[in-house]
Amino acid sequence: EIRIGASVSATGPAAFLGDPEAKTLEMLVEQINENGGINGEEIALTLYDDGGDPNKARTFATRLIEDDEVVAIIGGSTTGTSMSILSVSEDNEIPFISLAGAIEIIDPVKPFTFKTPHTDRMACQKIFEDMQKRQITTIGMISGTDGFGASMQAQCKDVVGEYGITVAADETYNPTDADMTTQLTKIRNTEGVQAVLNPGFGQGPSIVTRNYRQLAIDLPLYQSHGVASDGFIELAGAEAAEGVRLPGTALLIADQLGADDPQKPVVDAYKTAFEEKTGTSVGTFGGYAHDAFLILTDAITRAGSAEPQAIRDAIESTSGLAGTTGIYNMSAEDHLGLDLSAFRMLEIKGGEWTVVE
Amino acid sequence: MLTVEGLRSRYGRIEVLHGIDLHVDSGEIVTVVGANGAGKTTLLKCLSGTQPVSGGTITFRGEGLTGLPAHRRPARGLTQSPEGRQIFTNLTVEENLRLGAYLFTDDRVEKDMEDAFAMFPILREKRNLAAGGLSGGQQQMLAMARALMGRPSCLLLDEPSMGLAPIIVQQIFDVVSGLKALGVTVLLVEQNAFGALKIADRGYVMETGRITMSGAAADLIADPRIREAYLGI
Amino acid sequence: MTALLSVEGLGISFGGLKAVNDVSFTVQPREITSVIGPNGAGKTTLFNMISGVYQPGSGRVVLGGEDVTGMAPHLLARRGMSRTFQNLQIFQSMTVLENAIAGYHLQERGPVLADLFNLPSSRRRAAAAQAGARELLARVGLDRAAEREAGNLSYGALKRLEIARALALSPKILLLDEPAAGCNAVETEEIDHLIAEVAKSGVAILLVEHDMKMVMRISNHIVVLDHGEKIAEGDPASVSRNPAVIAAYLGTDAGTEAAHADG
Amino acid sequence: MAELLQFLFSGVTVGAVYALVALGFTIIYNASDVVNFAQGEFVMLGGMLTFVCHAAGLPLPLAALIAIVVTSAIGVAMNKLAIEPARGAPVVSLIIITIGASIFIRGGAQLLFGKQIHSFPAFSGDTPLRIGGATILPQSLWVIGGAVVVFVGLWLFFTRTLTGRAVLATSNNRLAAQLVGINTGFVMTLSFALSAGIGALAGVLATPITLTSYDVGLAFALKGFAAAMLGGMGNPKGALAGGFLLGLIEALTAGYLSSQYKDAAAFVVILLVLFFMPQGLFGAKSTERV
Amino acid sequence: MKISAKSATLLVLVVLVALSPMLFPSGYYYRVGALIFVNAIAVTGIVILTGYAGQISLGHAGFAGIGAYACALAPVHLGLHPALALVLGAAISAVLAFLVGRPILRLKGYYLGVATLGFGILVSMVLNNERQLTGGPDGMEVPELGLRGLLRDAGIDLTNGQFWYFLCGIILILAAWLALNLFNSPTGRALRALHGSEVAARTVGVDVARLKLQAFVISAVYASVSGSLLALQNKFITPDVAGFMHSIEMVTMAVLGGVGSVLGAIFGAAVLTLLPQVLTVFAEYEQLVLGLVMMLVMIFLPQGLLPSILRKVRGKDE
Ligand SMILES: Nc1ncnc2c1ncn2[C@@H]1O[C@H](COP(=O)(O)OP(=O)(O)OP(=O)(O)O)[C@@H](O)[C@H]1O
Ligand SMILES: Nc1ncnc2c1ncn2[C@@H]1O[C@H](COP(=O)(O)OP(=O)(O)OP(=O)(O)O)[C@@H](O)[C@H]1O
Ligand SMILES: [Mg+2]
Ligand SMILES: [Mg+2]
Repeated sequence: EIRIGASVSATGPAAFLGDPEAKTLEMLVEQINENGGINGEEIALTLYDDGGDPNKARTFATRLIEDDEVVAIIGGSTTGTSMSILSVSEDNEIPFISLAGAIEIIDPVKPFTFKTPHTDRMACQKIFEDMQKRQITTIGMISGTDGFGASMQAQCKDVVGEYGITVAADETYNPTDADMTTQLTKIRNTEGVQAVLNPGFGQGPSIVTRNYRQLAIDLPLYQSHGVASDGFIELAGAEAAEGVRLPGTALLIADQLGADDPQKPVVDAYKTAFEEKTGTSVGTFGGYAHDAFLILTDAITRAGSAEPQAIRDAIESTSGLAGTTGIYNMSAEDHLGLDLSAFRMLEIKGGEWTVVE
Repeated sequence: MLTVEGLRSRYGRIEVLHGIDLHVDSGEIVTVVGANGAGKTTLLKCLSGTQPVSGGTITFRGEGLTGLPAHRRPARGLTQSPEGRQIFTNLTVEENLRLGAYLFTDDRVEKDMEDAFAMFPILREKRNLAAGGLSGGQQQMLAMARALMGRPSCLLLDEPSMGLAPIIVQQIFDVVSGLKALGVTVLLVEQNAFGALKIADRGYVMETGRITMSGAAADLIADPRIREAYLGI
Repeated sequence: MTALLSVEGLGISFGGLKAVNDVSFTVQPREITSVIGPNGAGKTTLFNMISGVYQPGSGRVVLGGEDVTGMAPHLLARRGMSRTFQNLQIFQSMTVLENAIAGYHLQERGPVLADLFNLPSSRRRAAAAQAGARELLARVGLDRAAEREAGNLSYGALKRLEIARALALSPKILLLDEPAAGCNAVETEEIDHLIAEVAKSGVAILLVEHDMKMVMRISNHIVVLDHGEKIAEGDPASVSRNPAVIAAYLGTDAGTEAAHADG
Repeated sequence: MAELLQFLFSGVTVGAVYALVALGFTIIYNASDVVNFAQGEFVMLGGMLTFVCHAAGLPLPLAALIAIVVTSAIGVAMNKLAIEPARGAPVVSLIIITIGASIFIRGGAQLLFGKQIHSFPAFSGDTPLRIGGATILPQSLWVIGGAVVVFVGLWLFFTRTLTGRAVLATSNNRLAAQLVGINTGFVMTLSFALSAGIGALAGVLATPITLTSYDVGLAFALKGFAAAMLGGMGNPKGALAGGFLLGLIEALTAGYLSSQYKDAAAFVVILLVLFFMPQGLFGAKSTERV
Repeated sequence: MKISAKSATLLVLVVLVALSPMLFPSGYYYRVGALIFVNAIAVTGIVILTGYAGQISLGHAGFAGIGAYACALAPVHLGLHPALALVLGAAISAVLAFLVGRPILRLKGYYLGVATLGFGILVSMVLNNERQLTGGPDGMEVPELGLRGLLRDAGIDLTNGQFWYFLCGIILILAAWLALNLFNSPTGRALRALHGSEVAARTVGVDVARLKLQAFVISAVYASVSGSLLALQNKFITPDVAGFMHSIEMVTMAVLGGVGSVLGAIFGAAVLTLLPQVLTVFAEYEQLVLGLVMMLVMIFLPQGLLPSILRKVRGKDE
């Protein structure tokens, strides 16, 4: 038996991330055990819900390592919880794969810490690349004040200059706000704004999108990968969401992937299984957990051992591994292993995701 | 009309009524006198149902009251004017009186209210003011008036004369005597034992949770022990 | 003779009602000055203004030569004023003893840090207060109830506890609002003696009470209020014979009773 | 001008939601002096149950009705099972019970309904109304109308009916209430039913705008509580005014100062108001003589 | 010899802190123990404010936030040793409590509740929004306290978990000792008196405004120290520490355990800290059970766990 631990935010303000992650991990463990486990050993998953509270996450990390004696940890749905877990896992030399966005988690590189999601920065870069192509030079931003939104807002403002774009209006909303017409009106009335970018997750972006339509703003609207799932279209309404662009992963366009796409098999398999099991549509975040688990099991298989040190070494040598998010190539300098190509710029047309090219 | 047998009651583990026996006949005024802490208030609270009974029985008009919640007793005709007045401080004087007649919706409510105002004219003056702003004595009058609004057939009065000016004390005792004429039965707890015994038919003396003496009011007034211990004469 | 307390033209209104209007009188040390009057005459309100619970609308309160009009109660307490309440104000969840000790606050208070660290100075202050409090409880007959939770006492007992707490301040002037309410004739007499004794020890006493026997027996001086105004003032004998007072307040019965006690 | 108008529209829309939640607080508070921190969960249940029933194929009005009735029943159950057995407990203990109830209801909703965010169609479509260059959604008018209607109803209830006064009497002095024959148990049951019903109504009206999920209750409770305190707890007038005021402050701050600190501005205003009016705008000063 | 409630409480605490480790099967239990102690320190402050003085605060996490971020920021920006940063945080909290307390402590009941709530929210909003300084919602790292190394040099080699367990345990005992001293001291009595009746307290000479402020400041320092210890222990801190939920948690712990008594409140902190750890076995049902437990305790033990249990044991049931 190989003991693996996980601490995700299955409830609380980040449940939007943690819930699909928890479900994904449980499902994958079940699948792998049905197929005889890894190297003939079953996997025992201990999964805790840290509710998005970094303090709890640290306690659970301690518990996983000291009490449950796991050989590796997946989790940390948010940056805060990930940072809390990693300081424990590094101390105890247990490999940890984070599911959170911030670049600080793996930069500077820490020996036992890895992560699967692209960084916020990459999402920003992808979006700005697209804007550049459309000759957009002045934008307005409206960001959620939750960790996800705030972090991406900062990263975007950090790299925006590299694309010759200026942020002329910079507004925020709280994750529980009910109406964003005020902020959007301000952005609309700002001189020269050619497009609007909305980093955020949860219901905020849906409301922004609806208010956008209510105010009949006819500038391009960009959302973040935080809302990359079918649920977003449903909530915002296909009509309001028409034309919205965002950087997404292969998961959302599984049926549009070419037969030769290396990600196709893994994306298809995950999507079918998840949607069948939970009755809800797949999203980016569940995909992160899927990839973390994939990287971990792949590493254990290759290492032929369930020793933490061996697993760590094997993870670091992951190469060409196709996940739902992208193709992972880890190295001693890069504990993420994704590049920009993992993101695809998507646009909602007629209530469906389409690839912009 | 009201019969109490072997009544016991306790606060927590401390028993303060150790088996009280008393009865009040229809149309009678009966008074209970006793020192501070004797248990008079506790007795009345047991009767009105706001204090749990741990033993004995209370029979009112031939029916046991045990287990009947406090709020259903006024409907049976048993009404209390409690110690410490317990008025609705945030409501107006008039609202207090109307709530006194909470169980009735007929026209008599208005008439009763007029009667109450006639009895205590100051209440009419203050009818639209919050009762909490009344002076102590005015509140006491309100408590009495509110109890009368409930059209009791048996009225439990806990120190109705407390804090009242002598002239009003007189009036209160007159009112209580007048109730007798209307056929209302009264159980009166008073520190003004002299005044109470003067208008009462019978009296009980209570000491540390027990009835130690009882008899016709006139006899009690004359009893030297009572005169010394309670009347201070 | 200089008065300890003098009230000069004091007045206050509540939404148009002149609850107290232009009332003046003085209170001497060692004397018991009673304020009587019908219900709602403004006696308690007068107390509330003198003791700083209400801000007077007009007039002055002078205590020991100092103008203390509208001064906060805790500052008045430091200047030797203490009072009881008509509507009991007991520290319900504290023990009877602790209630009495609270009366010693001014003597026992000290730097909060000393209290936090339980320094000897803090312990000394507390111990002194406790000894005093026990004595006082004995004086009002509550020593046996010292360790009980105050909220569990009967009404009459609470009245006496309030008096004990007020005495704990070793006041120069003591305001008593109906101290005998809820006590029978015999108990009233005990309170009587207590008050007289306190007055004799040099304290000025201002008393509100409806028990005319008591008032007439122990007062040196009586002020009569009606509808917020002073309608009479004088010694017990003259006041109890005053027809205006009898009409407004005493009624015939009590009037004779009072005169009887007086005679 | 159009800009200001748009901010105002945004303010009253959000304010009406706050007002509805705040109005829900008043009844239970008036009956028991307890601020029911589970009030937000009633709002959540209103939205969630309507969604579930609607998704199951029921017409929207029927779904909403069911949601309100079921939520009222849950309110009554909460009173019977959790509040009434604790009668006589200190108010803080009762508050902790309501917090416990709110966690419990949230936990239950999470199990039953999952963690997805949901919504249902607006009652009168999504086509915005244009007024003076600004736009407002028809659903906003529903919410505003709902707040006003509930306010008028409550106001009449408390000032014109004997039952309304019995509710006030119960919180003012429970013992005395029993002595005049008020069934205080029933008053509490009624209060919880009404409060929960109003909460659910808020959820039904607001969800097409705010969306709903199992955990929206807390935010509603917090804002509703703040609004009710700003206006003066217990007074329907205060709840209405407090709600709208809070919404407007937020919108205008976001519009003219900083969207980041709009909630901060709201609380600064509350602190300022309380500094000068310690009972809120319309709160009754309790008259307790000494 | 009759042993006073104070000595009994302290004795129980010392024994528990010292002997519990003998039952610990793994290092994880030290972590939970340390967390209990950290929470208990804040909750002891609530006992002083709410239990003694009867004032509600729904924003005390704000002070915990100040304590926590002082330890994160002061070493970096001011070059202070983290232990001194803790002291600095406590001082800032005290000053802030003094300034804020003045105007808002005039308010009563829920109005004080909403005002303190506002204060807490303002603090957490600043921590969330001033990203350059605080790292925003993602939080920031906190420097190592460094004391453990010193101890090791002195020959006492503790694991990280053990170190924090004993450090927080000792500070808790100290905090409890102070609070217990206060209870029966003149100041404590005055606080409890104003809780009972403000007017009466005033007329016996209690400067009510000043005493409330003292209680508020002291409890703020408790919360601040608790926040600092949490930050130093976790070596990473997010604005959650100052959040509304944390404030509510403090009050809940105190009331659940028995807000009138120090030991009760500490017991409450222990129960509510342990509960989520135990409830992990219920997975999905965790919230449901947590809410249920809270309700049941308050229904059946309305005075709080410990006081109600003690009452039952002594037979003074009510
Ligand atoms: N709530 C309570 N908890 C505990 N003990 C109580 C409580 N109320 C009263 N007692 C005790 O019960 C006894 C009887 O009190 P009760 O109030 O019935 O006396 P009483 O005869 O009405 O006295 P008084 O004339 O002073 O009003 C007293 O010893 C009192 O201390
Ligand atoms: N806070 C207040 N609000 C409104 N009216 C008040 C207030 N305080 C006092 N009053 C009014 O002022 C008048 C005087 O009241 P006060 O309590 O001083 O009377 P009192 O002489 O003490 O009467 P009692 O003998 O009945 O105690 C009363 O009519 C009362 O209603
Ligand atoms: Mg009595
Ligand atoms: Mg008076």
